[in-house]
Parts: sequence; C-alpha cells; structure tokens
Amino acid sequence: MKQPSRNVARFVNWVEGEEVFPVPEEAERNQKPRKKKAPVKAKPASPEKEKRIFALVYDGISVVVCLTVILTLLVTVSWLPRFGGQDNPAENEVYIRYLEGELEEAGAINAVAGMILDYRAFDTLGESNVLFIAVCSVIILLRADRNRKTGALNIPELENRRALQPDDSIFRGSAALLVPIGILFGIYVILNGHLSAGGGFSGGAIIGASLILYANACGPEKFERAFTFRTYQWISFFALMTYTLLKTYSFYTGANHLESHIPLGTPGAILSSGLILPLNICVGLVVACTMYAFYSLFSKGGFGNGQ
Amino acid sequence: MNLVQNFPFFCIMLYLAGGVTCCVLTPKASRAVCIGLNLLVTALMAAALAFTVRSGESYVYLMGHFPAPWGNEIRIGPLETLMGTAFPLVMTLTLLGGMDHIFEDVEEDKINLYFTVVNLLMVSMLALVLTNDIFTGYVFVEINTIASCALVMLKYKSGKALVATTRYLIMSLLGSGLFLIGIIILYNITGHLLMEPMREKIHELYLSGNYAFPLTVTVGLFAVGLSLKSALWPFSAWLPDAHASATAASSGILSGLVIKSYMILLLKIFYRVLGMEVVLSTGVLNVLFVFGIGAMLFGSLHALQERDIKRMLAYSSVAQAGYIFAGFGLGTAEGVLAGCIQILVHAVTKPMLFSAAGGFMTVSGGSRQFSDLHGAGRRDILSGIAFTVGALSMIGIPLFAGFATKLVLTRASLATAGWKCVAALSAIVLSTVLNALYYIPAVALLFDKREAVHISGVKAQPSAVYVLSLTVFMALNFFVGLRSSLLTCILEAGLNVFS
Amino acid sequence: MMTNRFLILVPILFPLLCGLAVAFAPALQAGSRRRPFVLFSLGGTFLSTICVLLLLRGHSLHLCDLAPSIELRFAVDEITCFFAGLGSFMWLMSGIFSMEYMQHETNHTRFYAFFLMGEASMLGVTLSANYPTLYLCFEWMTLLTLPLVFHIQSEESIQAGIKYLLYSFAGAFAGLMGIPFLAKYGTTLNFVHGGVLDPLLTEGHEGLLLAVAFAAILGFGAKTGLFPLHAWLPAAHPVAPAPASALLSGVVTKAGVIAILRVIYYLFGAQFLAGTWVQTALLTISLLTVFMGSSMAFRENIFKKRLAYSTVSQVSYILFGIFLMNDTALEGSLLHVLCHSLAKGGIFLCAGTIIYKTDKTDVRQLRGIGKEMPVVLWCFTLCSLALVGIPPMSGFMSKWYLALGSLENGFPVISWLGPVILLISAILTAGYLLPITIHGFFPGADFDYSTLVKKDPTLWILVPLLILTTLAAFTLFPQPFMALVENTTEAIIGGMLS
Amino acid sequence: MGSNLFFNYFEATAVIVFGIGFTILFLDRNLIKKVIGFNFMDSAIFLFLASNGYISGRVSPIFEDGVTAAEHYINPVPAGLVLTGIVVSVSVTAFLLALVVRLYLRYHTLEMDEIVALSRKEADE
Amino acid sequence: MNFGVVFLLTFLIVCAASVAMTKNLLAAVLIQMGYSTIMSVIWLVLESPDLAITEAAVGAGVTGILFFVTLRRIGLIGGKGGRKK
Repeated sequence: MKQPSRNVARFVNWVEGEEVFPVPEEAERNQKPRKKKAPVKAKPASPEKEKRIFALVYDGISVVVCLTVILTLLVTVSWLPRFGGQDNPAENEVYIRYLEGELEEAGAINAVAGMILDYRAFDTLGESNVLFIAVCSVIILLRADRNRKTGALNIPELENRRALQPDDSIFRGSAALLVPIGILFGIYVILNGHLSAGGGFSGGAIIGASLILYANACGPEKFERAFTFRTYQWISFFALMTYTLLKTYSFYTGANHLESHIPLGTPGAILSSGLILPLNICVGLVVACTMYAFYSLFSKGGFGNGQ
Repeated sequence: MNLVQNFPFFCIMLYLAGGVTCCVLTPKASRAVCIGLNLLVTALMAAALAFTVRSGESYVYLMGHFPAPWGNEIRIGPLETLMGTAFPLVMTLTLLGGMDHIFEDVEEDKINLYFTVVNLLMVSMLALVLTNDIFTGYVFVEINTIASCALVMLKYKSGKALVATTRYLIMSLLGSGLFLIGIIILYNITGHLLMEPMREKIHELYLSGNYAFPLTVTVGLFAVGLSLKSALWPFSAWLPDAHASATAASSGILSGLVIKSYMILLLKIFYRVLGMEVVLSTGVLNVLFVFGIGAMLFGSLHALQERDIKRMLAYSSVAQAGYIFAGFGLGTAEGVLAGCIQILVHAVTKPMLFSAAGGFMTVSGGSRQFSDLHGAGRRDILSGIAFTVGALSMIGIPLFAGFATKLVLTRASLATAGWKCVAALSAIVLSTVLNALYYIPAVALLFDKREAVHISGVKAQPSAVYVLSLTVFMALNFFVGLRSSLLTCILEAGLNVFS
Repeated sequence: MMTNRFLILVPILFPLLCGLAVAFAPALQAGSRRRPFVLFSLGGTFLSTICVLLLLRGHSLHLCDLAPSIELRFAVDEITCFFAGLGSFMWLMSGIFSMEYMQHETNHTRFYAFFLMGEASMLGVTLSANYPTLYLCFEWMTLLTLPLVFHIQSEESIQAGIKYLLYSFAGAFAGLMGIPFLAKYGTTLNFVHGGVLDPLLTEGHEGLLLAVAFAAILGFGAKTGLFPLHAWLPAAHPVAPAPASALLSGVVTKAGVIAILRVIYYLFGAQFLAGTWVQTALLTISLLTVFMGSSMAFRENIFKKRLAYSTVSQVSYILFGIFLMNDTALEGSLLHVLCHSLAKGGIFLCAGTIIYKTDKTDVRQLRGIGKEMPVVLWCFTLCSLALVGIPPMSGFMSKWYLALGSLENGFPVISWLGPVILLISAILTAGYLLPITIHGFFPGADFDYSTLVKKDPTLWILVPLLILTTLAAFTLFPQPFMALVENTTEAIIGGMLS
Repeated sequence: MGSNLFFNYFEATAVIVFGIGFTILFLDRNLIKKVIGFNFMDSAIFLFLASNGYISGRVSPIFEDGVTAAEHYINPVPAGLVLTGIVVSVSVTAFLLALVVRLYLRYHTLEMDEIVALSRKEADE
Repeated sequence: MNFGVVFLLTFLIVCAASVAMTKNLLAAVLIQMGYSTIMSVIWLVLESPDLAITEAAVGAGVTGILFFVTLRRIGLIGGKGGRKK
C-alpha cells in the first residue's frame, strides 16, 4: 500500500495536534467548540526568532482560551440565583429534611457529618477509595523498584536527611513541642467529627502532618521500625475493609427496608450517631497513614530502608 | 425485594472489598482473587439481567435508608444489567489473554497493585453504569480516571508509557473539571442531585423559560467534558499514545471498556437528567453527530498511515467511538440503539485484537512495527486467526459482530431526515472502505511468507490461558454476530425504561 | 415434510464440511488419500445439488434471523435450478482438471479446502431467498475464493488478492445499502416475483430508490467486471492457478449476474426500472464494457490477462441482455451464461494446460503449439469459436437472441447501437482468440519440426476439456438447453412486460 | 446578561480563578505549573459550589442545644460535596506530582513539549 | 458587599494570575500555599467550619509538603544545591 502523499499526512497531523510543538485542541467551554486558528508560521528568520514568535502566539492563544472560558461562565453566573438569597432553588425540601430530620435519623450534631456519612454515604465510600487508588498509583510510580537482575532495591540517591545544619536544635525543640499537640488535636478532631466541625479527613490530615513533622525533626528510624510498608498496607486494608463492611450492612438493611439495629445514642454524647464515629475513626486512620506514606514515598521511595 | 435485586449492589461492594484485599496479597493470589471476582460478578449480573428482562422495567435500589431526593440510589434496568454482564466478562477474557504480558511487563512486587487497580476500575465502571445520582457519578469518574491512568503507566521502565499517562491524565482532568462545573450549575438552578427529581425541575424550567442560558451552557459542558474523556475525535489526541504504549491487556481494557462507561454516563445524563426535548432544543446532538462523522473519517485516515500495529488499533478505536457518537447524534431512539449495539460490539472485538497484537509481539521479538511483524500470523496461528476474525468483524462482514452495527446504524440514519441521513450513510460507506484499506493489508502482511530474517522460525507456545481466552472471544464474536436480534430487543427494552 | 426442508442446506453444508475435513483431518493430509476424497466430495455435491433442484423445487427454509427483521432464508426457485446446476457442474470439471494440474503447484491442502468451501458459498448465493442472505453468501464467497487468488503467494498475487477483496467489499457494501431502503419502502426483503416495492410508500421517492437500485446493481456488478469496478479482474485471474481462474471467470462472475437478476427482477421489479434513466445508464455502461473489454484484450499479450479481459467483455454481453428487460433478450443472456461458462471454462483450462506443460505465458511464444498438443488446441479453437459466435457453436444462438431482443426494445439509439457493438466486439474476439490457433497449427515455413516432442496431457485434463467443448457446441442439439432456458425466462419475466 | 452578576461576587471570583486554573493546566508547558493550575481549578470549583449553599444571616449547620429549625442554619449539602471534592483533588495532586517526579528522573526536564520530543526520539522499547 | 470579603476574593484572583505569569517554581508553590490559607479563611466567612479545617490541614498542610518534597527530589531547592531552573 503506497503511503498517501506527505501533505495529507502533515494536514492530518496538524489537525490531530501531533506536531512536535503540539498545540492540542483546547476543550472549548461552550457547546460549539470553534476550531482554533493555526499558530501563524512567521518567516523563519532564525530558529531563535521563530521560537520566540511561537511562544508569543502560544501565549496569545492561551489568553484567548482563558478569556472565552471566563466570559462564558461569567454570563452564566449573571443568570444564576442571587448569592445568599432565602428562596433559592437549592433551599428546598431536601435541605429542610436534612436539618430537621437529622437528629432522629442520623443522630449527629454536626449536620454535614451526618449528611456525608449517612444520607449520601455512597459518595463518601467512593471518595475514600479515590484516596486508596491514588496511594496505590503513587506506590506503583515511586516505590523503589527491585532491580530485575540482582533483585536488590535500587533506592534513590539517599542523602542523609538527618544531616541538617548543626543549629537545628530550634527546629527540633519546636517540633518536640508541636508534634504531641498536633497528634492530640488530630485525635480530638476525629473523635468529635459528629459533634463539632472536622471529621475523619481533616483529623487524619492533621495527624499525618504532625507525623511528617516528627519524622523530619527526630529522624524516621525509630518510628519506621514499627511503621514499615507491610504494616501500612495492613492498616489501610483493615480500615477500608471495616468501612466497606459497615456500609454494606447499612445499605443492605436500608434497601430491603429492614430495621438496622444500630443505636443512635443520645445526641451530644461521644458514643452517639450510630455508625458515624467508627467510620470517622477508620477514615482518620487511613488518611493519617496515607499522608505519611505520601511523604516517605516522595522523599525516599518507601519506608525505612525503602522496602 | 427478592434476593436477585440485590445482586448489582453486591457486585459493587464485592469489587470494593476485592480491590482492597488484592493490594495485600501475593501476585499469584491477587490474580486468582481478581479473575474469580470477575467471573462471580458476571454470573451475578447475568442473573440480574434475566430478572430485569423478565420483569421488563427498571427498579430503584436505595443506597441507605432514605428515598429519592435525600439518599443515594442506583437504578437497575435491562440496559444497565446487560452492560454490567458484558463488562466483567470482557475484562476476564482480556486479563486472561494478556496474562503472560502482565507478569512480564509489570514489576514483580507491583503485580498485586495491578489487580487492585483493575478491581477499582471495574467498580467505577459498574457504578457509572448503575448510578442514579450525578455527584456519585463524578466521584466514580475520578476513580475511573486515576485507575485507567494507573493501568497505562504500569509498564516496567517505559518512558513512553509515562508521557502518555501524563497527557491522558491532564486531558481527563480537564474533562472532569468541566463535568463537575456542569453538575454544580445544575445543582444551583434545580436544588437536586438525584436524576429523577432533577428531571422534573429541569422540565419546569424548560417550560417556564427562566435559567435558559445556564441550562444550555450546562448541556454544552456535559457534552464537551464527557466527549473529552471518551476520546471523541477533536479531543482524541491523547488516545493513540495512551492505548498503544500500555501492556496488551491494559490497552484492550482501555479501548474496549473504559471509554464506553463515559459514553453510557453521557447517554444517561441526556436521557434521564436533561430529558431529550431539552437536549434537542440546544442542538448539541448535531455537534456530537458532526464530531462522530469526523472521528469515523479522521480516525480511519490516521490508522491508514500508522506503521505500528497497536497505534493502528488505537486510531481504529477513535473511529469506532465516532460510530457510537454518530449513533447518539442522530437524536432518534433507533440511533441511540445503534450506538449501544456498537458499544457492545466494540467491547467484544477490540480487546481480542489487542490480545492478538500482544501475541504477535511476543513472537516477533517484542517489536510493534509492521516491518518486523511479517509472517507473525503464521508463527502464532491462533493469534493470526483471532486477528483476522476481529479485523473482518471491524470491517462489518456478516456473521461477525460488526455487521449488526452497520445494519442498525444504516437503518437508523435512514429514518432521520435530510442532511444527517446523507452524511451518516456516506460516512459509513467511506469509513468501511477505509477500515478495509488498513485492516486487510495488515492481515495480508501478517500471513506473508517473507518473514524478517532475524525472527523467522520462532514458533509460539501460547499458554493454555491465552488459547482459552482467544477462542472464547471468537465464540463471543460469532454469538453477537448471529444473535444480535437478542441483544437488540434487550437494549430496546432497556432504552424504553431508561428515562 | 419438516425434515426434507432442511435438505435444502445439504448442497451448502456438504462441500463446507468436506473442505474443513480436507483442511484439518490428519487422515487426508497424504496426497494419495486426498485426491479421491476431493473427487468424491465434488461429485457428491454435484449429485446432491441436482437432487435438491429436482425434488425440492419451490420449498423454502427460514434458518435464523441475524437482526430483528433480517432473516437467513434459503429456497429453490427457477434461478437456483439454472445457476446451481451450472455452477456445481463447472466446479466438478475444474476439480477433475486440478487433479493433474496441482502437481505443478504447492500446499494442496489449503487449495482444496478453500476450493470446496468456495463452492459451498457459491451454492449459497444461488440458494439464498432474500436480500440479506444473498449479501451474506456474496461476502463469504469473496472471502473463501480469496485464498485461491493469492495461492502462489508472490508479491504480485498478494497485491491482486487485496485489490480483489477491496473491489468486492466496496461493491458488496454498495449492495448492502439497498437493504435498509427496501426494508423501509418495500413490503418484505424476500425475493418476490415482480419486485417487493410497495406502491403507496414509494410515492414521492422514485428518484431516491432509482439511485439506490443503480448503486446496488453497480455494486454487485463489481463481481461481473462491470465498468466502474472491473479493474480487479485482469489483475486477479492471471495470478490464480488455472482451475481457480477457470472458476473465477466461469462461475464466480455468474454469482454477480445472479445478484443483479435478483435485484432487478425480484426486488425492485422490472416495471419500476424499465424505461428509466437507470436502464439507459446501465445499457450504455454494459455496452461500453463490452467494447472496452474486447479492445483491451486485443492489445494484451499475456495469455491469461487477455482471457481475463475477454471475460470482462463477455459477461457484459449477459448484463446487456438482462438490462434490456424483455424476454427474448433475457433468453439470449441466459443462453450466453451457459455458453460463456462452458466455453470460457474450457479456454482457461486449455491455457492452464499449455502453461502447465510448456511454461509459456506470452501469446507470441505459442508458435507451433498445435503440433505439440493437437487435442488441447482443437478444444481451444472450438471453445473460442463458441465465444466468437460462429454457427455450429452456442455463441451464435445467444448473440442472435440478444440482437433480436435489442432490436425489439424500442430504445431510440441503443436498439440499433447494441447489435452493432455486439458485432464489432465479436470481430475483436475473433481477432484476439483465433490468431493463437492459426499460429499454433500453421507455424510457418521456418518452424523446425525436429525438436518437436508430443506433450499431450494425461486423461485427467483431457476428459473435462472434451466434455466442456462438446457441451459448448449445444446448438447442434439445442432442444434440452432451449427448454431449460425458455421456462427459466418464462418464470423470471413471464406475464410482466409482453 | 443576567442581573445578578454584582450580587454573586463569590461565584464570579470562583469562575475567574477557574478560567485561569483551567488555562494553566491546559496550556502551560511546565509540569509543576500544570499541577498548581489544577489545584486552583479545583478549589475554585469548590468555592463556586459552597457559595451556592450559603444563606445570608444564617449559621453553620452544627445544632446548638437542640434547635433544629431549618431557618436557622445554612444548606449542609454543598459543604458535604466540597469535603469529598477536596480529598479527591488532594489525591489527584499527589498522583500528578508522582508522575512529575518520575518524568523528571527520566528526562531531566519539566517542559512538557521537550519531554514529548525526547520520548518520540527514544527507541521503542 | 463588605470590604473584607472583597479584599480576600481579589487576593485569590491576584494569586491565580501571578502564578500564571511567574516563571520561578518556588514562588509559584509559595503563592499556592498562600492561596490555600486564604481559601480556608473564606470557608469560615461562608459559615462552613468543616471545610475550613479540612482545607487548612489537607490543602496548605499536605499539598504544600508534597510540593516541597517534589521540588527537593527534582533538586530545585535544598538538598545537593539544586541548579536554579
């Protein structure tokens, strides 16, 4: 089959945006995405000049794209209901039942926690799996891969984190002060997820951040002797497994209109609002370990000596 | 609420649990769990399919104790269960077909993560097909995006895979960004997130005429966002790199299944959320139709020039996606039916082609260029036959799966008026000839006597699993080709109760 | 009665199973056992076809349905009897011929497997009773006869094979486009005597339907070498082994003729097409092909390519008769179908023998061939006389009826232009076939008879040749053939126009 | 042009930042800039969503001593959705950054079109 | 339309524009962390404390750390005296 002529190929490549300096078709915002005009090919006086012209044209196009997106959405915003209005369409019977029926049905003082962990629990289940899949992908990418021949882990160039400047005593002193407070505050936020603001994610993130601070200040060796990669995997396995099983139980009973025998407890007490507390604890645990795993994977491709 | 109605819910939860367990198991154990899970889900969904087809209408399954406008729910009808059965079945066959590639391309201690990603990809596809709530749709679109990007990049030390993943992820994120802002505008003007209550509100707005402009912009956002993710032609610059540089099994899964779940979500949003009259009034279907026609032509034109077998198959996926969108773009129920049939036909054919391409690569020293693949079909006779069956089905020869689509699409385009009918018919004829123009020389080249000197004589010893998967794929292809009337009436029943 | 309806499938399934047996059964790999088995299966198919045609005339069988209202249906009607009998007979003759000829070639298993399966699909085309089944068998015939084309697997043969496939697919797909239109505007998709178009539905849409009919006829015309899609024929025939090219030009082109007959007389209906621009366009195209084919053959020097061009022009004779749409012309074209299959089959077999024995592919090298192979060249001469149309041979009768039909038809220009072009093309045919005989028998003074050695082929080749030549001379005893042709024409066109 | 543009100043800002973030993610050639652009885009979307739920003169939906009258609190649904959204955007940012690290370790550059050019020249492994 | 909120919102837009303009990656990361802190303040203005805590902890906290670790791994800051890009 002889090749179709060169210019057909170049025209099609240009339409497809396969040029080496690809200006891929931008996803125009409104429903009639116009074809973008081709970057004007100036007389190539010198490669440097052409590069500059191309950069200029490229920036011009990006400004045009940015303006069209913003203008279209601004016009849309101008038609939308007024900000903070009383009788906006969003304030309908859905919002009233979430607030008024919340104490009897979910039993959480914090209506937002009640809403995300009981009324619309399927989203939150999906979303904790988003975090799990993201961690799996980061592990796939950054975990030190075993050298095929020798089988040894080729660990990225590990300059010694600990070799901070000699005067790091200020840093280590303040870290020694901050870390316990951070972890305590994180635990408080997780446990009181259904009573006050916060919940599994924010509490877990706070604990994760303070763990990272601790690992930076006092060195990860002592901590990672206990918290190896295997334990991380098993922690996230147990936490997510209990989360899924609890939710399966509550969905199954809900769908088949069975009475789920989970006590809601007295509103305001710690052990109230049915499943929300255990779920918050599970999520908090997973998020904390995940944040630490992110840090250690990014900095040294795995826990401890990288396994 | 008898037991069968719970099966789709069990499938979603099984996949979630399976995904989590696979990441702590050994590679062999996680493979067993993944394959077993897929087979179990196929069986469960087949039972659910039998139930819904017998009962003939779709029922709502509450995810939690609270009915429609408050709690989440999934809606199960003949169309959803048919897709729910087809997807895991094709997934199992593709995994079996590409199994030895997976164990060769992916590193030793990351294979169990591969199966974790596969399980979570399946849960997101099932959820996208079943969900009755838009924001749940968005969350599972995100899982789908990350999982499919993870599938692409799982090639050991391959720079191309990384670059392809980045471009794919960036374009997908743009798509989901637009999709999310569409959801938010809809929530803002209707106050609901569940599909049915939102439909009534939109109907009222459409009649009363206020918020008309935001409604049009939302339809545009959904159309552009989801067609960006399902690789409709002008936005498909990322697809060839992504699907070509992945391992054989992953590219089969990506082309066959992943881009289809977004199309079904778009269909669901047009049918169930916005309602057909709103969508028709905005004319976005004509734009999708024109892009579909463009995809059919430019996709095939590009595949014609490609000298790399997997990029050729990837570009032919772009062309087949064009068929589906041309079907949807016709705007009639028959057009949508043609689109759905093409979804099933392509899901059955393309993974077989990619597995066969994988088989050719092992036999010709791992190279993908056609110059090295001379006579590969003779060295690995089973992949050769499978590739020929797939190629003929793509061209649309009767008795194969592709013929059903051509027939229903021509009849559907005939039913529409004027320019659409002429454009669709001419595009179908032209793209069939273009398909023949690049598939037939490829098949002829694969059975060519003159083999590249350094590869000739390498006889393939395919593993039993590979043989099984390709034979079952071919049987499935023949089944869809011969019994397409069975599939059509299930899909018709599904579409009637779809909105 | 139920069981014997399934007997209709026997002529299709029997060669298919034998073909698969030849391909895969280990017992048949050995040459000694394979040849008798192939002969047995060809003979068996021929006999079973004849029995089915005689016993099950008028029965039909609904196998299954491909898509909601698209079903696979087979039936035996007048066209089936005429073409199925001819086709299976020709397949048997070239099968016998190939016993000897295939020593010259390699990998026989593949050849015979696809040889038998090709026959199955050809019989499928004749037996099909509605439009989708016809399309299905048509496509599968292309696929199954393709390996026969690029059997020797040289670069040139593969290119020819691909060209054959692409032209046939493009043509068949243009034919496929007719199905949705007929489903919409016609009452049913089955072949109904006199057309299926529903007069109420086709009120304002005549122009559209005429265009669809024209596209479908040109599409199916690809197989018969009609003008726009004829380029694959001169490329494919020379590369195919002799028995295959005999069948390709003798019978596979007739499958295209069957499809066009079905489209004109059983789907759109002759009254619908008669007198419209479609008919005039088709007539001019067929005349153009007749003239172009024979003039190209006149200038071509490669033996088999010349015969391929002659096939292009001869089959257009048949189409010319069909497009005239009156009973005498139709009689003439059916007669020419018979004459051309037999004569062209014979000529290709002679050419194959000559190439098999002496490896001379160029016409100019054939001086004094008559001395080396007297019997073969005599058969060649008689068959080419049949094609040219000299009285004792059958060609004369068919051309006579064609000319009569063309004059009867009241077309302003074409009614007299048709016979003129037929005459000119007959002269051209004589021009490119008879010199071979003349040079063969009278090599001229300077031909040295010393190095002459008799190369007459064995009985395997001679028997089919002689049978074909005697049959090609059926004008000597026309009664059985004329009866067959007359009642077929009566059945196809009777009571409609005249 | 609707009438509410000057009242919806929260949504207007969100939309402007969304436009800028979208363009950075889409057209900027530096990978780190793209990731930051993605962060801007996502948080702008969540600002747009949360500002729909706000009702002036009302308090956040954490019940004070048993008062569950709906007129007292703002709409909790957008807050819940944004909570989910923030975690999704963090996960995707982590994934993107991991990709950036791997790409840099292999191609030693952060410019996207340089990387595409280099990967095209690479032999097809 | 009180002044404080308008100031915060204009700060957001200025942040976004300045990241689009700047070439220096370290500055861009710092601007992004500033942006995230202001965003958590805005959540408080919009009466949703849940989001404020989450945005503060997850936005500025974890994302900021990830950005810095990436820049270190790329050698742009600290570590072995990375070359200024």
